[in-house]
Amino acid sequence: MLRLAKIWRIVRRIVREPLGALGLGLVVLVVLSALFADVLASYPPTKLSPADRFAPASFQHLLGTDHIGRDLFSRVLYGGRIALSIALGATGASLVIGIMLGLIAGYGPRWLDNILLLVFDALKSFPTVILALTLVTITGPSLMSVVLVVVLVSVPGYARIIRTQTLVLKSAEHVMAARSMGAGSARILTVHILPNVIGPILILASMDIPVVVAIEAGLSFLGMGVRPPTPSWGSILNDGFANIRDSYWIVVAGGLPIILTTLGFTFLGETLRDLFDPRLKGRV
Amino acid sequence: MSNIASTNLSRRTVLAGTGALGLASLIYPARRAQAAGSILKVRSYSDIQILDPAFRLAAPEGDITNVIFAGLVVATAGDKWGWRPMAVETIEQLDPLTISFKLRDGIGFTDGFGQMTAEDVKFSIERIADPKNESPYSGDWETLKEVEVKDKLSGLIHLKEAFAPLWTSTLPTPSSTILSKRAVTEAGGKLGVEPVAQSGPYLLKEWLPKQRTVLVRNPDWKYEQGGYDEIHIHPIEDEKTAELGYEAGDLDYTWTSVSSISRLKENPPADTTVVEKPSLAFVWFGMNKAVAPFDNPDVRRAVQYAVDRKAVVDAAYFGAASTSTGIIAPGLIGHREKNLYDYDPDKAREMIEAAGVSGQTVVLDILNKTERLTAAQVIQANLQDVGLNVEIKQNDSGTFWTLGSKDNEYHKKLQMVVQRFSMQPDPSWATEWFTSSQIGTWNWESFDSEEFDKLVVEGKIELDDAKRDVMYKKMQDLMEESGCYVFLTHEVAGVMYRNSVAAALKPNGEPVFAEFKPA
Amino acid sequence: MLRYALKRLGLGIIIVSVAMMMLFAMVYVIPGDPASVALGPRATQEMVESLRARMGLDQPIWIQFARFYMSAFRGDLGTEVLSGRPVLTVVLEQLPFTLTLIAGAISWSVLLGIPLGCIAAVKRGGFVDRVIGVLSVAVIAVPSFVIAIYSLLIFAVALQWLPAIGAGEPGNVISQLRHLILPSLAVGLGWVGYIARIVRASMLETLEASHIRTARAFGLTDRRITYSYALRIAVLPTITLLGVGIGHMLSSSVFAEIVFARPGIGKLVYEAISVRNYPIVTGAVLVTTVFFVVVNVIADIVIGALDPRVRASFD
Amino acid sequence: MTVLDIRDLSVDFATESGALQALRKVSMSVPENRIVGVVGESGCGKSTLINAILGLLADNGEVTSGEILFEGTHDLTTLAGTAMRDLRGQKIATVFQDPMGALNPVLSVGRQMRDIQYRSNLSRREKDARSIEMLRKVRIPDAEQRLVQFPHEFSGGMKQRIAIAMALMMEPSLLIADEPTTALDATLEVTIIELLKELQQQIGCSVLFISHHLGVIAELCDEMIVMYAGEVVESGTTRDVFHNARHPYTRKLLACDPARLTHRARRLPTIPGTLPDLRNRPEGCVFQARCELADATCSRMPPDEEIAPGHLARCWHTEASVMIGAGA
Amino acid sequence: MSDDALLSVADLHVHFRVGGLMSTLAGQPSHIEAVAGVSFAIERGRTFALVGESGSGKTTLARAVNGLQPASAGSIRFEGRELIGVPKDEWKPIRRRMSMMFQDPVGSLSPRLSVRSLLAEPFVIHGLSRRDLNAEVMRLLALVGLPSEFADRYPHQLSGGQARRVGVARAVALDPVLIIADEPTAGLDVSVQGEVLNLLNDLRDRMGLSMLIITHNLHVVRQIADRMAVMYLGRFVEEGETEPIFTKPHHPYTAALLSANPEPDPDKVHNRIALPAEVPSLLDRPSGCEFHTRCPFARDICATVVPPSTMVGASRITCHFPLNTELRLATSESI
Repeated sequence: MLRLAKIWRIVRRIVREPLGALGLGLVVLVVLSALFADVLASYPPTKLSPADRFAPASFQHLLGTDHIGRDLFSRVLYGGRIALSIALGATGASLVIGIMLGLIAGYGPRWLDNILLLVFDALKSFPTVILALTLVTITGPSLMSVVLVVVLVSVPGYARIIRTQTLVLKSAEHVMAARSMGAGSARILTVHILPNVIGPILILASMDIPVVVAIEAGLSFLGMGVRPPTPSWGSILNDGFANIRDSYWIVVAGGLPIILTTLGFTFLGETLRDLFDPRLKGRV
Repeated sequence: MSNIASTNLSRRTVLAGTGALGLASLIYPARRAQAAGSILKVRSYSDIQILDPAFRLAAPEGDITNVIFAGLVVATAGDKWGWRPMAVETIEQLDPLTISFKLRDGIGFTDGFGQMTAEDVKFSIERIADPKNESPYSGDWETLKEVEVKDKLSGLIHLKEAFAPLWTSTLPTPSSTILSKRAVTEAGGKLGVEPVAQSGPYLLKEWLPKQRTVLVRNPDWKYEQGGYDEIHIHPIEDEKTAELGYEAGDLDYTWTSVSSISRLKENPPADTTVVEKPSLAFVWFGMNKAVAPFDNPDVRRAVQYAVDRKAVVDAAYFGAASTSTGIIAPGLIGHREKNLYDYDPDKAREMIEAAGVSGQTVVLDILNKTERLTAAQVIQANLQDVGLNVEIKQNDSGTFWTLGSKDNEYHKKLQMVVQRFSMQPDPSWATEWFTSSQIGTWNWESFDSEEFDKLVVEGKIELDDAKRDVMYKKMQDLMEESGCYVFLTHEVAGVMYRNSVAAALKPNGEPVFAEFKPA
Repeated sequence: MLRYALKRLGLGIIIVSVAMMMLFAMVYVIPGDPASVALGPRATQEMVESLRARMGLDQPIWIQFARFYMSAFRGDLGTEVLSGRPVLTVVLEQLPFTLTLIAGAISWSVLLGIPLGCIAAVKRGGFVDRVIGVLSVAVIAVPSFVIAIYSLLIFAVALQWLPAIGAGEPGNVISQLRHLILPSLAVGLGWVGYIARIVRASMLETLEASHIRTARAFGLTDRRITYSYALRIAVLPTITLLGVGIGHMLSSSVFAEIVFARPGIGKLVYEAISVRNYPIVTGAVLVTTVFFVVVNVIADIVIGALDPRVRASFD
Repeated sequence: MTVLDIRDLSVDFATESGALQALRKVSMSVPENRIVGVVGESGCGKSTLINAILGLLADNGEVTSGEILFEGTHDLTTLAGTAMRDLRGQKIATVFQDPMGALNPVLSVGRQMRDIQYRSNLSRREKDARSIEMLRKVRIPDAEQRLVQFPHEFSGGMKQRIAIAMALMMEPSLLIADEPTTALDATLEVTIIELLKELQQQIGCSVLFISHHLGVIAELCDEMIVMYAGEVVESGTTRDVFHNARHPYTRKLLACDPARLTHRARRLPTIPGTLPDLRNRPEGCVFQARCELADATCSRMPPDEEIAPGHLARCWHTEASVMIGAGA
Repeated sequence: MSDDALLSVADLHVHFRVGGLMSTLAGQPSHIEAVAGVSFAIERGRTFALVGESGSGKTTLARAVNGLQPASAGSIRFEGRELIGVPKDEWKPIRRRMSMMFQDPVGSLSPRLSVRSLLAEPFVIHGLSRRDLNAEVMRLLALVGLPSEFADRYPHQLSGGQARRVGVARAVALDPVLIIADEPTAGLDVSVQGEVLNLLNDLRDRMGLSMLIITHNLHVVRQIADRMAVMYLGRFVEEGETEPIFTKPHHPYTAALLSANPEPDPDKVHNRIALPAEVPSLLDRPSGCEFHTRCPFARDICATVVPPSTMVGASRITCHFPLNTELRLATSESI
């Protein structure tokens, strides 16, 4: 009960900011439409109907159809599920791994810190796409591969931020105080460090969700995204690019949800950041 | 994708990956008349890596070597497959095992390598044929005995056995290109990316990797003149990019993606001719009889009934291509009139049910190309309809072409595949990959038929067209009878060029640079 | 300073080594055999074996890596087996195109991003600030390949203002610049947003610093305080961001190079991976990681030059 | 003449939970050539007072009443931006508490000292000469060489001297020193205080010196005001206030200072209770909640009782208050 | 050191590593000695104060005693047990007997924990959670004079003085015998300082605690400490009973510190010992007497010869020419 009241208070604070309200609205819209895709969609997302291909937007097909006559509106709705599950799954996994590695690097012995930093830097020095291509070539295109790519790409960033903050907190007085009382490393990390570093990173992660959607779209564009006929926004875009000359609406159908989701999460993340952690303003 | 193989290698070209990006992309020169007066700007689907005809990697290289080096004969443009003499004044088959030739007197090599002689012919052809040289094209001359030099300009080509594809897919390809013996020897037996001793109507003037290759008219070439002073060849892998580049006016000529043809025809860019060419390529949907559940002939047959080939081809090629009856395209010896098994979902459903595989999930491997994906998705829907779940696995070209290789553990798991091979205009090119000895190499369906194997050997040495026709039809019957194959299409090739260009195309749409002219 | 640079470079060499080790490990497990891919269907087993030997693929992976690394130190990245051209030459041929692309992208982002960020910070909370804020987020949000596609469609195909494909006439600077505009915009537009936002944020932060209050208390003009005192500090994070951003731009350039059929490292690697042309992949990735590391060292040094505090901590 | 004369100044801040009255009817003056100390504990409104004088109140701050007369003519509360800016640095100079953050870290000290002379017509070289002269005055060794150095290359004490040099460079008529020694060690603190005193005499300016350190005020200042919860509770000459404090808060504050205890005490004196909530000021005396003399009268606003000429205490019980803290 | 001393520290050294391989190769020292040979003892029930300016090593010394900072040499005996070399996992019971308070009253409380959790933490850490934690929390709040509703507040909702009380409550939660308090009054207004010092004095009397106080505030020392030591560059320059040191400082540095304290009396005539120059860097310690660069009384010998540690009166000092030994009057004597 208390929690609900707290969440409601936070929501009210977010909604007070115009951009926050817009962001929250968009996110809610995307999440709901993904959740209720089966209710809202009038066609199965993978149903082929070559006879209806390249139909422009109409009442039958709100966003038109693609090159094999699939209803784009339905695909966009179901694509939301894919995008959100990749975004949440991959971001969640990256967070867990990144936080763990960051805590280890920041609090653990120096040599381990050095090794981890080296690995992070090495990973970071690969251009993302090349890392992604190499990985997807190894694992074959699939939802898991996309998640793996995202994890590899984002873990170093999270881990580094957590590490830096852990290093700072390691010598903070409240941590010293806990140590002086005899608290072990596990307690210090979980009780005294983690709660103080996790807020900013969660906000940053919410702002990374659109990046994940973009990575998925980019891999699909290179034919290395999720497996067909899975309706992902990236693969809709890819189909759209192939037919952009005469059927612009396919690219619009694929691009619009990406842009809206990105804007939604970014605005929401920013509002949260400004409300709860103004210190973070310095980073994008 | 297609690739038309301008050489034997066509398949390998596809394999090589660049090819995988698409037939659509061969070099299709086009010129934009007003733009540069006498400059033709064309697109090729891959950049050059090596300009030695004996080691060329992909069709775009063959298209270039065909104009900067003189071959004995060269393929001509037109709606029928044909050839004309290039380096030779005369060439004729004296008997099944002997061909005589006489070179034109006056073909010179650049860079001071003198005049082309019969000695150079002997050197060039034997170089390709000799297995020691590891030319991937040695098969083009697989029955060569030797080349006999009679005098400075004439000689005889002696074969060990009759070789039916000689006049269709060996001589009119870069495999008959004549290089300077001295130049090649001095270069260490192999030419690199900078050609020496060029001898054709055009010379390679400049190569900027991944940017363009510039050909200029060879002032010393005395015979059939090219239509342009310069030809600029831009390597553009992605066919959609090439189409957009064409529309933006950066190209005069390009091969289009198959999926665009019908829409481009309906609504062509300004001042443009869009043509559709029948392709030699063949696309099929295969099942590996070595792997369950396709080890059961009834399941294979059921799938043959289950696939709505018309719908598959229609969806994948946007109505531009029609279904095929086999692997040998119309117009060639051995083309079949009709299929043995076709769409009958009710029968299929019964057989699947009877075989007890209903509800199983099978994996369909494809190359990550739009058309293949669409085809696979329709097949997926078709099979779903009769009770089989299909998981589509897209592979990049590097992975795809090794899926069925016996070096790759995956070949033991490979269940279904949508495949596309391309070929030279001789039926022997289509069939040789399906022999039992090719299992674990290119025969991914594990199709094995002694009769088929025997016919493949006989078909190559039989010179009588009528007899060959019967043999090759039989071979395709055997394939379809096995249940391993669902023949889909021969595709079409789409080409567009400015109306200011008179494009010179082989029957399958491949360009003949030397014959392009301003309209 | 020099010592710091050397130290950073030393660390850079280690980072590059680790990165290359990872790459070798990854390449090793990629399915597909480059030799048989290269030779095609008619290759005999003997031909494949001999090519594998020539490519060094018959050796265990660590020997392959050690060999690669030893010769890389001598500046030899091996030869491309099929064409026989030195890998270094092939890579360096492509490098300038990617460099100009990235330079173009950086120009967009700096020339537009910094002024926009400044304006937003100065007009904090106002209408202009909001508009810049929303636009920044919007351009960050759109994937670069979508921008590439649309700009190609609009400016090259529909309007025909700018060329669609290639890198321009060799030797013709105007033509090359014209060919650079759209691809670099595609790569750089998102960064305009990033830079604008980070400049705004660090401007606001700097403007609250106590030395700015001191400057005000001494009666310095707002203009001088904003553009001379605050901006100098506020642009520092931009440099770090751009240093790290080079990696992202290299990624975006793959798309831009594909869509605009432009030569460049990104496309080179993309194609090389798909045909398992490992010497090119390893060579190009080596060159880009070295480039990335060097750029970041330079970024740090530039920051040092601009920020004496950092300079002091170098020693 | 009075350099600075503040009359009935009140400042409010708009906050999420209502208006916060940071200053209430503050009156004080800084006579020419005198050092006036402002003393008070955290939350007493010292910083707001300075910011109000400098016209640097945060955006949500607003002067709701009163005036700040500078040199008898300009009312700083109504002065336009540029006019205010012309006074700052020229006529009114400031030294802030934090020597680490007060200088721009990326500009050399010489550049910053030159920049603040931007109104002068001197050449660059002459400006630098002036800077060097000032650095010498604050006893920075090797002043010429140090001009090109950056703030981080100086120790905390030196930075504070540079800040003083910069503040006094334009020979202002008023120097505001906001806790300039708080961040420094005791041995440095005394040298800075002595330096300030010496320079003040040399230049002949007035100083408004803010500190929570009674000892420093006692040593340095001629006059002082005591602030509590945004009000001036007592003001007068330093001697009057220290020897004859009449506001209960002042007396308690003085008693609390352990420096006054020369022998070890059983119990140290304290001031029980907490500051009132400034969003919700009590009617009448701000100190009543913590004052043992408080009675019904205290719920009315106390007058500024004149104890002696120039010695004021805002209290109803200035007679009784002498008993407070006597025991300490 | 008497054997019944609760804590006795002998010749303690603490090193910090500075610079990397490169600077070591360049011949720069690779370590600084933050604490360089310090000895003292605290008897049961007594309070010892460490005084020094920033960088003198007093905080490092305190942390070394608590094992938060590894010592590099010397001996620390606590309740008869040698603490140097105690393995990490055996510190826990020791820390139950010896608690520590840190400088920043608010910052030393974990920001996301309520006062209740903060006060319960010592019990949880030491496996005493079977006790009635709520009762313990209430007991502690009462002990430090905070109302019980404070249990549900968070650190940022506390004033400095309140936060300091919570810190004190945590420190005494498990009935330690020694409290190490780093600047217990830093950041507090004078009126609040007294409250905290009174509280500490009370608790010491009621619980029989010993205390080690680290501070730069001499007035605090005088009010609370029985013995004191003055630190300069990581060493003691003067150590002894508090009151005599205040009345008759022997080391010039002590005298300078005492004289540097402005007193709240406008009529006071100041007779200061001014210290020229800046504090030297630990990386580059002066030769001879390390104070000679700033000592107004330095003579030639001071620059070359390290002064011995001698007893002058009840104080142990390190100076060639101690003050107040004969009839020389205190330079700055307060009253």
